[in-house]
Amino acid sequence: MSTRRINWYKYAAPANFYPLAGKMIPFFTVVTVLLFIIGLYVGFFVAPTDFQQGESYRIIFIHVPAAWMGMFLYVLMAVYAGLGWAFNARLGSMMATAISTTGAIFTFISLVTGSLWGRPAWGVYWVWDARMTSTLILMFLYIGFISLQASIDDSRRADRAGAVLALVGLINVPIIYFSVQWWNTLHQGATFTARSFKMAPSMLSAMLILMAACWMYSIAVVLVRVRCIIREREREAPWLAEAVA
Amino acid sequence: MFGWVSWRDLILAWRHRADVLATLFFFIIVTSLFPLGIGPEPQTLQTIAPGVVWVAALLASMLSLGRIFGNDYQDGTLEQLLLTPQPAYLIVLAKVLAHWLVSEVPLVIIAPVLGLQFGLSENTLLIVVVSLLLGTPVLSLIGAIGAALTLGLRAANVLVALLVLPLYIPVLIFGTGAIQATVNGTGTKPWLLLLGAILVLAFVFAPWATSAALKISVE
Amino acid sequence: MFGWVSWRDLILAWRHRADVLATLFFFIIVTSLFPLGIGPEPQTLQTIAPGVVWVAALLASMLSLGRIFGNDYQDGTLEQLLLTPQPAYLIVLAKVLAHWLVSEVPLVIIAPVLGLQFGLSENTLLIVVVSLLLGTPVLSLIGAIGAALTLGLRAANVLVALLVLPLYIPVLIFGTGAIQATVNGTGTKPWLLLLGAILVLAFVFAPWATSAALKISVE
Amino acid sequence: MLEVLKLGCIRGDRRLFSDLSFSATAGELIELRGPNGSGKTSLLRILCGLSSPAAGQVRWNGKNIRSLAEEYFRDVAYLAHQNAVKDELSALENLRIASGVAGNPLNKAQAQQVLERIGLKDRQHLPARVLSAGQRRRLALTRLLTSKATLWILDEVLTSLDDAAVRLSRDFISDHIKNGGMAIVATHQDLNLSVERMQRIQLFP
Amino acid sequence: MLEVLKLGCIRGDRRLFSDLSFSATAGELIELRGPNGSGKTSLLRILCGLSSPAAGQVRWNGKNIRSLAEEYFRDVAYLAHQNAVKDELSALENLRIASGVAGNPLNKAQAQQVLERIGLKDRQHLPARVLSAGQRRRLALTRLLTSKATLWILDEVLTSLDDAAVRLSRDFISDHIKNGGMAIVATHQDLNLSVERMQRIQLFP
Ligand code: HEM
Ligand SMILES: Nc1ncnc2c1ncn2[C@@H]1O[C@H](COP(=O)(O)OP(=O)(O)OP(=O)(O)O)[C@@H](O)[C@H]1O
Ligand SMILES: Nc1ncnc2c1ncn2[C@@H]1O[C@H](COP(=O)(O)OP(=O)(O)OP(=O)(O)O)[C@@H](O)[C@H]1O
Ligand SMILES: [Mg+2]
Ligand SMILES: [Mg+2]
Repeated sequence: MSTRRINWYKYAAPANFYPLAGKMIPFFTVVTVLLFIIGLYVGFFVAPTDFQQGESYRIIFIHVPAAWMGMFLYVLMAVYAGLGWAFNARLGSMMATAISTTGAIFTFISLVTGSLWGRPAWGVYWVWDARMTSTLILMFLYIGFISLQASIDDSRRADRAGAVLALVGLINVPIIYFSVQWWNTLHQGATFTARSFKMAPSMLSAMLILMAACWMYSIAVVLVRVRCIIREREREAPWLAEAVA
Repeated sequence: MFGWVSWRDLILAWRHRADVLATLFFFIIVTSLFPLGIGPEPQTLQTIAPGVVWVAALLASMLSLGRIFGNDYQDGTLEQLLLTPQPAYLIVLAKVLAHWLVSEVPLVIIAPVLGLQFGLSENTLLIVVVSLLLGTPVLSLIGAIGAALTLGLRAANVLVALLVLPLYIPVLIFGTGAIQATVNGTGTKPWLLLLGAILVLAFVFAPWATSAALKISVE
Repeated sequence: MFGWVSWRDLILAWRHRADVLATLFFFIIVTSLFPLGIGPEPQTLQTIAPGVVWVAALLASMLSLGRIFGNDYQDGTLEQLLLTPQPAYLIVLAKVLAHWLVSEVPLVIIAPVLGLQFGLSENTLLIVVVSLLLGTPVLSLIGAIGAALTLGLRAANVLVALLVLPLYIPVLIFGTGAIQATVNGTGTKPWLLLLGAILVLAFVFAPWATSAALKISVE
Repeated sequence: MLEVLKLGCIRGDRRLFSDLSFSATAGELIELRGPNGSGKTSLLRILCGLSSPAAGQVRWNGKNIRSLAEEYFRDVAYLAHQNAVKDELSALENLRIASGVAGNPLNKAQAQQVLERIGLKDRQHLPARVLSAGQRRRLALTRLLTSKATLWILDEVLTSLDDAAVRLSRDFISDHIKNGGMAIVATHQDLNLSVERMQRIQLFP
Repeated sequence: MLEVLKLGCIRGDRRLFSDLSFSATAGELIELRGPNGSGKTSLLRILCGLSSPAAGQVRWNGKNIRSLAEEYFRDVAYLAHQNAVKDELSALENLRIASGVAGNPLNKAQAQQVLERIGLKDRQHLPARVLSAGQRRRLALTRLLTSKATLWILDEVLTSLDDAAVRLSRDFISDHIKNGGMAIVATHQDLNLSVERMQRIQLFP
């Protein structure tokens, strides 16, 4: 236990984390690529064609993992930001900043793929369905976080302000989610509801594999990004010159 | 000292009653723009009335957020306020209270008149007022967080919109939900209870987050 | 020197691209609030779409008005600009141009996507873009007058709304008129011609009024 | 008693000062000197708890000011580069409200007395917006006159003041110190105060 | 040549000055003194055409400045209480854009030279927001160094400046005057300029 603790503190320092991340990135990249290849293969060649939607349903293999990642990463981001703020751990805040972009991108992908899917499935690009609406709001929360950090130059202030916003957002995410749910059911407006369809096992496994691929991808990208941020912020630190050289 | 802070903000607002009226007129104008942009059909107007009134209230309250801390920040009085021997939580609460009294209460009072323009019944108008009474303090409380976070940033008023509007959404949904439930004759009470619950939550957490944000912005 | 002034404002905007994006997202968020307030029924949404898009554009452009002169006024650079050896008319025009490029053009570009969310047809979307292209410069030109008049007043952003929104109304009516005419299949052209006429008028008179207002505000 | 222990301050890529230690006791004046940008304002803001240092700590009567929080503020008065004067309030209102908020409410007569002392009596009902630069600075100074704080932290007090006002501020700073207060003053102009115990801290660019 | 004829200024219910006449020719310094609130700033703003007098007129080379409008501004540089520095631009950009807008564009090397002269070379890429009070004032001073104006109107130039910067500003004000310029300087601190022709105008409260 005590050794782990020491490790934890050790790697919470950017100087020690930087080389560690450098070592981890290749591993996660390789795993990501492998999982994507397998997942896409299963998804596009093994899984059967849907009897109602034809081939267009295969968007699900991108759409669903992206949607889930968008949500997970928000929570993760808030947790890191909160840790960074509470314990004055720069690395935590840097991780939060790094995650925010990745999370926003996934959310965006799920919005876009969802819309593109909507066209063949429902005949329109967009309906104000509860799940879609709350994803859209999640996107706004990400954008708020990113814009706020972007408009503050002092990185220390940006970190803390971002943390407050992310935490406030975190309390709000469930509230928003349920409110949108109730809004949609009570208005009785939506004529389209996501048709629940039973998945063939191969579909399910493709989706799970791609889900894992997205996780690995996120880790790899976040590590790369965090290294960039460390380089940017600690450019004066002597250890960095050694590490880069 | 709590009293002094609220009192101070109220005097400042009174000195600038034109601004306060301006928020009110903004509310009125925005709600009136819709019939112009959408067309005069009574049926459509009645359907969109709750949404329009609430969205206009959201926007009006958001526009006035800059006033909670902005001027005090620029002329250095905010620093001085934070240096007074009292918890920042109370200072924030006092200022939010003043903001609510000055910028939101007038909206609540005028809202029924606007509702009449959209052809809402008296019964519905009552619920419009009640829902606004419960919801607008939340707007001030949550808005203060955004206002504090964006202090001193350029184009803070746009940024604050970006931060705060998504957080306002539950209030919007429950507020309009209450009104629509009255129109449709389904139960209004659950919606109002939800609004009340959010109010309590916001009351407990928001000033705390705001004072954290203020300290960050002033540093 | 005309170039320098625009260039300066563009650099400032670029330094704060986050703010520019914020205006854009404000536009997106406000349009999204309406379905949340009104309900997800596609039929209703389609009816209110032109009104919502235009009102949101009005509000977004109005929110960013503060940026035209506000910061320059506060830090004293506006005085210095007026003390340069060139007509104030040109300075105003240069700053309005920069404002339009930075705050309005992005709205025009994103508007079709929002139209899609409201279920508008492709043909209609084209008219949405054209009407916005003709109307938004007017918003900047007229808005500048309001921005100049309210310089240095507290809560200027609310006051400016009050001054400027009524002046925006013709643009709103013609802009939404053009879109609705397309939806209904009646003639779009007269509406667009009207918008064009307003644009010419605004181009000639607004910068002049603005520079007069600036001199008053700075005194 | 104020103790500053191994304080360090970093702004961006610049180390303004490090390992700065000193202490001040009742009746002591600390004059802070240094060229433009050497970190005087930054130091003062750390001392009054508005920003946090990169290293070291500030102690007040033996306790870290971070943990004292509001309690510390009871004992501190800070005069910044900015005047913290509300443009739309009159001089009188500015004074009364500022002291009310700070916990020392004044009645009208008391407030007028203070304004008279600082030379703003005939301006008392004008909105602060129309006051001249020096009059605004004088108004900011009234916050010191009415505060009960022991520790005064003053950043460039004499800015915009005319000779009469300069003399006046010298007088009441030395009065404060003679009455057992402490003051930390950052300045470019010579203060020429006649106090018994005085330290000079020099910052370097 | 600047002529001021029977100028009067009223602010609210207060007559700040009246029947004020003086004139300045090439190579002349005018020092404007007066206690806080005596109307120095008000006078300077009238002189540079930003506000209009209650009575009298200001003439530049024989013509009323009201009728000259922009032409007059070519010959005037005004340094106010406020620095007119854009917080979000770097020092370098502030300088280059300010002089570009004023009609004297500088290339990067020239601008850097100016910044070096004023002692901001190593701060040139920082956003002006993070500069200290004195550094911001120095940045404002660069506008004078790069302007081609004959008439300098300076309000409280030395505010926030440290000794080195004070000496520097003295030098370049006297240089300007020796080269046939004029300057009108409102100040509370003594300028001690060594110029041949100098008038002192005293305003009374
Ligand atoms: C948190 C966000 C989201 C999650 C977790 C999610 C998840 C899913 C899942 C599991 C399915 C397939 C199973 C089912 O039909 O129930 C699905 C289908 C679909 N989703 Fe999403 N989604 C999300 C957001 C979106 C968004 C933002 C859009 C549109 C922009 C969208 C558009 C669609 C469409 C068109 C389908 C196909 C429905 C059908 O088969 O009829 N989804 N989504
Ligand atoms: N982000 C940053 N990067 C680099 N330097 C910075 C940054 N922020 C502030 N600085 C520098 O830190 C210093 C802050 O100085 P401070 O305001 O404390 O000076 P001061 O001694 O009060 O000066 P003055 O006499 O001019 O008021 C300045 O030199 C400024 O340029
Ligand atoms: N509306 C008004 N009513 C009465 N007096 C006014 C009004 N507006 C301005 N004043 C007075 O006019 C004077 C303006 O002075 P000005 O700013 O020109 O002074 P100054 O000589 O520059 O002083 P300082 O040395 O403090 O900068 C002040 O005394 C101010 O109180
Ligand atoms: Mg300083
Ligand atoms: Mg003055």
